[in-house]
Amino acid sequence: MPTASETVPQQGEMPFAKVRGEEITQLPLDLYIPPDALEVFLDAFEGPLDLLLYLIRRQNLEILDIPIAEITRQYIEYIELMRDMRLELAAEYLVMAAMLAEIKSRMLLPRSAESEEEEGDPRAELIRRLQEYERYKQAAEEIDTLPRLGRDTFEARAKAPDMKVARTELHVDLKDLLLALKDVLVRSDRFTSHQIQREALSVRERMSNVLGAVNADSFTEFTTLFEAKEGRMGVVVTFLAVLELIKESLIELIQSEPFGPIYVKARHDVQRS
Amino acid sequence: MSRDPDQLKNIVEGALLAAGQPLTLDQLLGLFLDEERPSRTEIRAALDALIADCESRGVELVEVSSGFRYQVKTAMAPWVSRLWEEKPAKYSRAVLETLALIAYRQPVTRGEIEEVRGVSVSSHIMKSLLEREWVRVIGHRDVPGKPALYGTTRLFLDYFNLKNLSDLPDLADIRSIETIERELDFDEADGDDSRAKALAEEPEQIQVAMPKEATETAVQEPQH
Amino acid sequence: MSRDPDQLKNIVEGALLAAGQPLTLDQLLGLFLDEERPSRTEIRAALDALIADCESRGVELVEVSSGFRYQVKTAMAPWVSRLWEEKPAKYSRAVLETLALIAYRQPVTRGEIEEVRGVSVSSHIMKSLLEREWVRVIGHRDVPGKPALYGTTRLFLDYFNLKNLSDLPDLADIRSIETIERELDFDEADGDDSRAKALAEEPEQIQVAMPKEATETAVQEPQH
Repeated sequence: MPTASETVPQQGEMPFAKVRGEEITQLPLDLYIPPDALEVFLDAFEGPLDLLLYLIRRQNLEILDIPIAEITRQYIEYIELMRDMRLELAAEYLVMAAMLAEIKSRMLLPRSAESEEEEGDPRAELIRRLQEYERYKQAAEEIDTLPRLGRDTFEARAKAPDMKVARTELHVDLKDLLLALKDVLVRSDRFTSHQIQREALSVRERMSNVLGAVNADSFTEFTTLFEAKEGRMGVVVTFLAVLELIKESLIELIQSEPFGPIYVKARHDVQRS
Repeated sequence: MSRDPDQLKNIVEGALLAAGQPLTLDQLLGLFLDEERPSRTEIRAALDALIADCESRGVELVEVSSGFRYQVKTAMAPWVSRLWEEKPAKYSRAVLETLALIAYRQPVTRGEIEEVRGVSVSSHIMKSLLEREWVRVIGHRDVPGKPALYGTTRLFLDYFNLKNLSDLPDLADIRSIETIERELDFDEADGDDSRAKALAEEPEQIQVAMPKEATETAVQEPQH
Repeated sequence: MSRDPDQLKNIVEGALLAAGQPLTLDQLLGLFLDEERPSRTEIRAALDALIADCESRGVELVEVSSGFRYQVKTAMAPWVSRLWEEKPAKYSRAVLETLALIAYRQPVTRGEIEEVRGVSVSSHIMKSLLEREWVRVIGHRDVPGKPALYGTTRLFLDYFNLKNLSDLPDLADIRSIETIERELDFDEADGDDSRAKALAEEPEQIQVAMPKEATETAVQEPQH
């Protein structure tokens, strides 16, 4: 439980209302309430049950013991007063007034012992509702006093250490990759027009490699793209790759003099990642 | 796996403070790889040791609904709350009463809340409770109109420092006419004034408080 | 004002842990009302005591440029970092399709991938493939806009246990995926990794695309 006793104002009595900044610590003994306070007064109640509870409690009465005639008189006087002030009164207040009047009249009517047994105390339902309301009203007050985050207690945190958050890398199956490709193929006929053949795939790989080996700023000697130990097939594949790259305008060949060395240069600055 | 108990304690402390939100026992276990994973008993022991370590400190390690968390002790609140210019949100009685009814009577419909409170519950109130994620719709009553049934969330419990609903303050008993007569000549004056204090702390929230006599009688209430 | 030094320590500890960011000495002094405000020396002493308290704990109190803050000790990082580990999920179809197209049609621009897929390729997809280092920019096509040309990397080949791109199944075979499933033994119950291994170990089963010599030469390649 929070014990914020420091913050409790040092005063004899709590103000029950503030009217134009002035604290009012005592309710007038009669029912008269300064007109300015009425609206505030009404706002202070959470409905007719709350107002009734207030009327009962301020007279030190027990709910089970309510003098229905007196409470009804007081309640209706408040309601009348508010209506005179033309305050917007929730319909529930009027319904309660009617209910009280009805209970009062039933209490006044002489009843046979029989019917009393049958119907019980005409106040019973009202008492039940008042008690029921009061327990939740109290519960609400108690919830309000529970140590609350951001008011009475605060989450404690420290800076996390510098760390590489291990990215759990997603697993991909080659099968999934192929299935995905198949989907594309099914969707697209574009592959049929220039279907990539087995050799072409290898040429494509070599194209990537050649492109990775040259750049736009300097010349790479054509012959360095080939490696004799790759054998004839390797040389052919590289050569096809170079031709394909030229065709796709990705590289250009430069020969400054007849029979001079041939240089390869990327058409556009090649970025390496 | 044998492990320095201090290391385990330190890992748990570091994780709870770095997380900045409650962590469950399972989440704490999840910090360890299979081969180094301590048992639940070991983690529990580390938590207990950490709780004991807080005794004379400014923070405490508590278990709330969604797990364990470090929090600043309420005794420090008057100073620590000055870190923020904004005053913590205050909730109107209408909000608190509606929340209390949902907390204690869940699952409950809006109609049932209105019945007890004797006034209609504004949509605004329900909306703000739902937005705060203190309350959620947990179903619909199978009656015409299929009204939504409301219940509270873990966040609600976390926010109010509760581990579960049974930690809520006890509801006052409904007393029958017979019991009251026995009680009437029983304890008059010794109420706890904490409620009166709570009221006094928040005068602007409650614009009108009870006059003194009324407060005192109300104070006699819940005995817990 | 005379004050319990423990209380001062606790207030400072609570404030630093609640703030979630470094606090300066002045900010700490600002927590106190004039009449109760400790001296700078007292605050400093409280900080020093708190620093000493951390010696064997999982957190430490350090002074950084913007003030004092608690931070989890680096030694706890391996465990604490697991709080933030991403939950393994799956790559979307779009990512896989894009990757497959880059593998088979490299060097290829994003526009060309979009043309084949019939839908646009989000930057997010390209980013995740580039971050995974399965794909890299190997150049730019010399057309207006100079679009980047993408190709696969060595890491890509390694991940899928391929010696080179020609180990990828032939496109024609993909058209009838049933064949592939038979050939790759996809229906086997064993794990994903072993399947990838099986792929690599049994090249003749996957209908090696290239004639033998060519495959061999390709192996020596890419030196990037």
